[in-house]
Amino acid sequence: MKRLDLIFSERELDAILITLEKVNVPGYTVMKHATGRGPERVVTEDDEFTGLGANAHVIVFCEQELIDKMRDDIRSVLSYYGGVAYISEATPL
Amino acid sequence: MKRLDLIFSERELDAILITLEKVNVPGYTVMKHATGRGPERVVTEDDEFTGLGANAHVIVFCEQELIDKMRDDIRSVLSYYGGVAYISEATPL
Amino acid sequence: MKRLDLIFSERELDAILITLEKVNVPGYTVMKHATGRGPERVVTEDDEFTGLGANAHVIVFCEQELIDKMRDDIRSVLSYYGGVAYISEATPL
Amino acid sequence: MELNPLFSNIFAPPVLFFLIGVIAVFTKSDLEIPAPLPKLFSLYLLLAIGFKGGIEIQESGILNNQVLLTLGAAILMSLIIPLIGFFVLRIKFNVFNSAAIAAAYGSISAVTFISAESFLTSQGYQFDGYMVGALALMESPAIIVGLLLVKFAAPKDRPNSRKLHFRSILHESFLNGSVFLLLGSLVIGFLTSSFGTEAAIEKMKPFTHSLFYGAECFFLLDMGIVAAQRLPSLKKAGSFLIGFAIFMPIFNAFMGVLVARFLSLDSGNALLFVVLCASASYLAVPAAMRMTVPEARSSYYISTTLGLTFPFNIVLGIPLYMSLVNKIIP
Amino acid sequence: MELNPLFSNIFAPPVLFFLIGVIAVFTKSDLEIPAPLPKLFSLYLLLAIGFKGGIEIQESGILNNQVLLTLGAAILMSLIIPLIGFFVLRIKFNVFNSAAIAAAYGSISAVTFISAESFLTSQGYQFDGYMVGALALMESPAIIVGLLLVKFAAPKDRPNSRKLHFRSILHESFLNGSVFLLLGSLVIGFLTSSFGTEAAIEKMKPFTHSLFYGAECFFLLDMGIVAAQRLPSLKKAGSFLIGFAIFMPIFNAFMGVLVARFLSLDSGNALLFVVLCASASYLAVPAAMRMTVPEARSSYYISTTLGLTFPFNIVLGIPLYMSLVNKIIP
Amino acid sequence: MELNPLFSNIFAPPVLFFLIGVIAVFTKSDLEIPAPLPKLFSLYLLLAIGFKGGIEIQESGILNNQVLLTLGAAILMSLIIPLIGFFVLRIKFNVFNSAAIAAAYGSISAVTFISAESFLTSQGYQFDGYMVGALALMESPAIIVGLLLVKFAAPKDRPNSRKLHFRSILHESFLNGSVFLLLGSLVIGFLTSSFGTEAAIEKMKPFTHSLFYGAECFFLLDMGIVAAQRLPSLKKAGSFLIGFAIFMPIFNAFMGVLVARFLSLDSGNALLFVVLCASASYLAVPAAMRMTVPEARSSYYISTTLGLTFPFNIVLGIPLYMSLVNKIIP
Ligand SMILES: Nc1ncnc2c1ncn2[C@@H]1O[C@H](COP(=O)(O)O)[C@@H](O)[C@H]1O
Ligand SMILES: Nc1ncnc2c1ncn2[C@@H]1O[C@H](COP(=O)(O)O)[C@@H](O)[C@H]1O
Ligand SMILES: Nc1ncnc2c1ncn2[C@@H]1O[C@H](COP(=O)(O)O)[C@@H](O)[C@H]1O
Ligand code: NA
Ligand code: NA
Ligand code: NA
Repeated sequence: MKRLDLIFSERELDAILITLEKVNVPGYTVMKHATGRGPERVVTEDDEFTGLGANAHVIVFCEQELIDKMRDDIRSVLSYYGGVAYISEATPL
Repeated sequence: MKRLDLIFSERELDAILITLEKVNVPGYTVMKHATGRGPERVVTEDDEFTGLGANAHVIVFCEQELIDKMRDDIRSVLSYYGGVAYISEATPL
Repeated sequence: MKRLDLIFSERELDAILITLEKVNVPGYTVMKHATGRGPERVVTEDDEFTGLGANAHVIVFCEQELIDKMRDDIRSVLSYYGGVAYISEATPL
Repeated sequence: MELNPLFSNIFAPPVLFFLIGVIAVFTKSDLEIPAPLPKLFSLYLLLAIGFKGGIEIQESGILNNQVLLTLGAAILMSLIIPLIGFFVLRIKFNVFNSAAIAAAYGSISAVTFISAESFLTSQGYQFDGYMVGALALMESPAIIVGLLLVKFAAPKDRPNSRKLHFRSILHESFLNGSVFLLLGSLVIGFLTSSFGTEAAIEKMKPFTHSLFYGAECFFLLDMGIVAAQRLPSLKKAGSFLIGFAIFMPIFNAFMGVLVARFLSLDSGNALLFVVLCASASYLAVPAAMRMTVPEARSSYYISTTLGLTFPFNIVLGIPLYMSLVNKIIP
Repeated sequence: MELNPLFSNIFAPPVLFFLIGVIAVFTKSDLEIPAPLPKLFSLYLLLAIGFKGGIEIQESGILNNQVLLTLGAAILMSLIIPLIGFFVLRIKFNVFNSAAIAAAYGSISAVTFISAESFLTSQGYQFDGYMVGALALMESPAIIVGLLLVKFAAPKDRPNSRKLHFRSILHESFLNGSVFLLLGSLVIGFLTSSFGTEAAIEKMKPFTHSLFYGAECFFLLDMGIVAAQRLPSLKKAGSFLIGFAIFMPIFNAFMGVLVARFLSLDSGNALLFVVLCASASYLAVPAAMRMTVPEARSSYYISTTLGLTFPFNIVLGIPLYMSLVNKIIP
Repeated sequence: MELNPLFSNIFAPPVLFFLIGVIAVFTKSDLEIPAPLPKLFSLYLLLAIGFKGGIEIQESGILNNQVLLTLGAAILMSLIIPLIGFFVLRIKFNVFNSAAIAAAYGSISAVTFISAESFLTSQGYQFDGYMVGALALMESPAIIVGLLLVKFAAPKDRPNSRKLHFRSILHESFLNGSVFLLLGSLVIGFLTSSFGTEAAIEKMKPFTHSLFYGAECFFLLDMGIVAAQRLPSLKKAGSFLIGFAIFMPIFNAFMGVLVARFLSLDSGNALLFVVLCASASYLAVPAAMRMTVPEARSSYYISTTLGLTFPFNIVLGIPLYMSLVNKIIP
């Protein structure tokens, strides 16, 4: 099994979840209110005040095959709006 | 060293922590307010309003041996109440 | 690529971020309000009341080389104030 | 301007705020009241309603036959309603879901009660403080009935760890946070009024009394958002449950009004009694059920009570029940 | 003690709380108002200002020529200001950034408006409730102009998914949470005042009226913290933008005062009109722009409006505009 | 009904709410006030108490010998108490823990002070606004003493980075968020009262004055929960610390009452002075100590001050100190 970590702006959460549902992932977990900095050195803060929104960290445990299916969709969202996606190995307990 | 990721409903947090303490894990980290969806397609929201509670994401860095000791206890909680548990490799810095 | 997970008290967040910036990491993600317990069996709670502060969980995706550069700085902070740091493998999507 | 009660209820600020909350969701506005702000208002309302009720109970003197009878009848209703609901629901649902949904309808919704009080005030009716006692007493028994139904009617192969002990049933029923806060504040109001100084009560009033109506509006704005978000999952739940969420409250209201007549309550108290019967819990009961009966689908009992029964009662139910009361109570 | 308006503005509690928020950041105090508490106050202020405005509009009777003309002029200003701003900003910035910043200055800041109201009250000026209508009407048009500027002036190679549809432009403009809450509360105030009971309005007052000033102070404390935190990134943005953040409001105020004179507004309403022109949005517009024009750098439009224009208006601008009004309005 | 002070203190709403918070934890109710709602109330109380105090100081005229002497004595007490505490604690604890705990007892608890004010009001005693000045002045010196004790008494092998510089000692003492907000609000109250309009103060009152008592109750409910949660870790800390948490406040109260007599304070002010001496900080000091003396175990200083000294003072201490004052002050 793989573990896919996606980190991107909360505003794109719906778009990403739709992408995940399209390939029928077995499940996902979302953690909001993440903050951070990306390669363009823009610091995203949890600035609810202005409504700009913080980052979301989405974790998906699934098969490689599903990841291959959604790769293009996810990349297209992240390349336009920013964010990162990394895959690692994971074994069910 | 291993990294154990547990994601399950906040309501079962005490039960899981007791399980962890029973085998004397060196430590653990808990992140609450996680939301998500599982294989039964029920979306867990951070719906504090109704008091149903969101998910908790627990991370444990420990030896494989400890994981083996607590496997059954954790599985029995997760299989009844839902939730996922995955193991991956991790090296101390 | 590597994934570096740092977990430590929120109060040391600025010090850690300065360390990360010093070696010019490509980015990082911070999740606050994490709670947990370490090897000294002190439970850190999200006790905003007393202003003691919870833990922060920082994730950095970067090259091994950068991790080597910041190892000493991070270790010196964590060994004095507590906290853990683990490295694992990660592949960009 | 003189309006008929239904119309005038819709133009009351709390109902209007509820409606713009609903509209915000339907028009996909990104208006949201982030957690835990709704919790602040729900804690506040429970504290204030309990404290005020405690004072009024003390002032009116509780040892009165009609009061005791009314409180007894309230408890009785919260035991009977879930039983009836359970048998209706078993037509379509398994034991777990039936018990959990039924328990919610036996218990009460404090915000519906508050709205009924506001409605009565705006219509010029009197009502008594001890009805808050009825509110407090009706929260727990329905939970107990629900859990007992599971205990005795559920298939015998539940995992062992899940055996319900009476101890834990009582714990869930009486020590749920919102039940506890309401009861605790009631006791505090009573004690302050009995042994405290008049000045202390006066100093509480700006917080517990003056602010109440505005806070109610703010909270109902959020309730509108939450209720409307629940509607889609109610549609998925099917028409049987949708029908149940409308007709069960009306049926319960009907029973309630007959009991109220039998108790010779006057119109104001009768409406409150009816509303307690007709309303369903979306706080204490769901929390208790999710904990002790995880086999029940939480979306069923949440979306019926919160997505349909609550809005129905707030907007249409209360004036409807009022006209029922006016018909049946002489 | 009699003070000149500038001085007396600085010693008003809201401004003082704003300033200690700023000082907290500059002295590196760890004073902070954690999320979502500021949101509670910002929601509250929008709700209260809308509700109060709705009542006053209803009471004063809206169908009056001067009122309609003023509201029309307000909308016009919120269309013209972003156009002017856009051409100024294009000197240094690309289409995306120029449009986003310009839109912010066309729109308004409710808290600046509130501060101006407090200032007028403390100085003994009268003003009318319908100016809240102008406030509400000026939020959206500037967003529309900003998005249209992007639509027509932007390079043609934006990714397809990003094509702006009129539907989504309208959605962003009118259904933004804070616009929606302000408009909704305005309508509720109007309806309550028209069809509701007098008692209902009275019961709202402790929440919407009495508490208002204190809540404003609390919120401005947070605004001081947030504004001061923005200053460093404004320095990075360069002196052109810093100049823009000061001179654009003054220029807009000047246009505003001429229009106000043309409309024969009296001094109080004129100041509010001027403040609407001179203030810039840090809520509705940034949220809309970040969503629909992600190419614009959010730090540009946030740090100018929040880090400089807002403090300038609150502390110096309002008394300055008042003296302008007193000079130009007979 | 006339009650003796102890009894009547227990039936005051703030104390009752504190007690139901405690009971909620002991009965394992899931009542909780989620973060950051307690912070809202703690910020509010500091702001309101500072603002009110600032007004009263300005109104009473500060340049008065007794006032200056009292403030000086307050500062002195907050320097002496931690020194005494330190030597007592060194019997059992290392330098780091001793200094951190001692600092907490030299500093003050604003909520205990507020409770004492409520107690005085309910008992019909007078007290003066300048005592809030004493409250504000006693927060920081104890932190300084604590850090100096660590600086000079600690083993010489602390990591270099941890060398305490006077600059950072002063920063921790005076710019801690809660100290800053209290002082800032005090200054604002003073300035508003000096240079602002009467109307501004009147408009603040519903927020800072009317709401105060209710907010105090709400906050004490949470304090009850938090305090009770701390008790188990106090048990672990051992009987020496438990004894210290009870007897140190009583000893400090005794010193305080003698000083108050020497200063010829009247009963109301004397009680407040005594309560400042007897109370211990669970906000500013712990935050400063955790940052600068991480070697000290935070559970020690948190659980003693919050888990035992605070409840003791709130429930029993205040009426006890009152009778002490009545005995010793003529
Ligand atoms: N190398 C990285 N490691 C961890 N998080 C990252 C990294 N790069 C970007 N992020 C996260 O992704 C978010 C969006 O980045 P950006 O693409 O710059 O908009 C940042 O705010 C970070 O939270
Ligand atoms: N495949 C998955 N990947 C990531 N998180 C998951 C996955 N499956 C379940 N979860 C998380 O586990 C929670 C409980 O799942 P469930 O077993 O359906 O109750 C969900 O709400 C998710 O947060
Ligand atoms: N073995 C572990 N696994 C996961 N998290 C840990 C572990 N050890 C420590 N932590 C986290 O690091 C924090 C600081 O630990 P400490 O070094 O004891 O102060 C704890 O509160 C935990 O959140
Ligand atoms: Na019911
Ligand atoms: Na403007
Ligand atoms: Na003290």
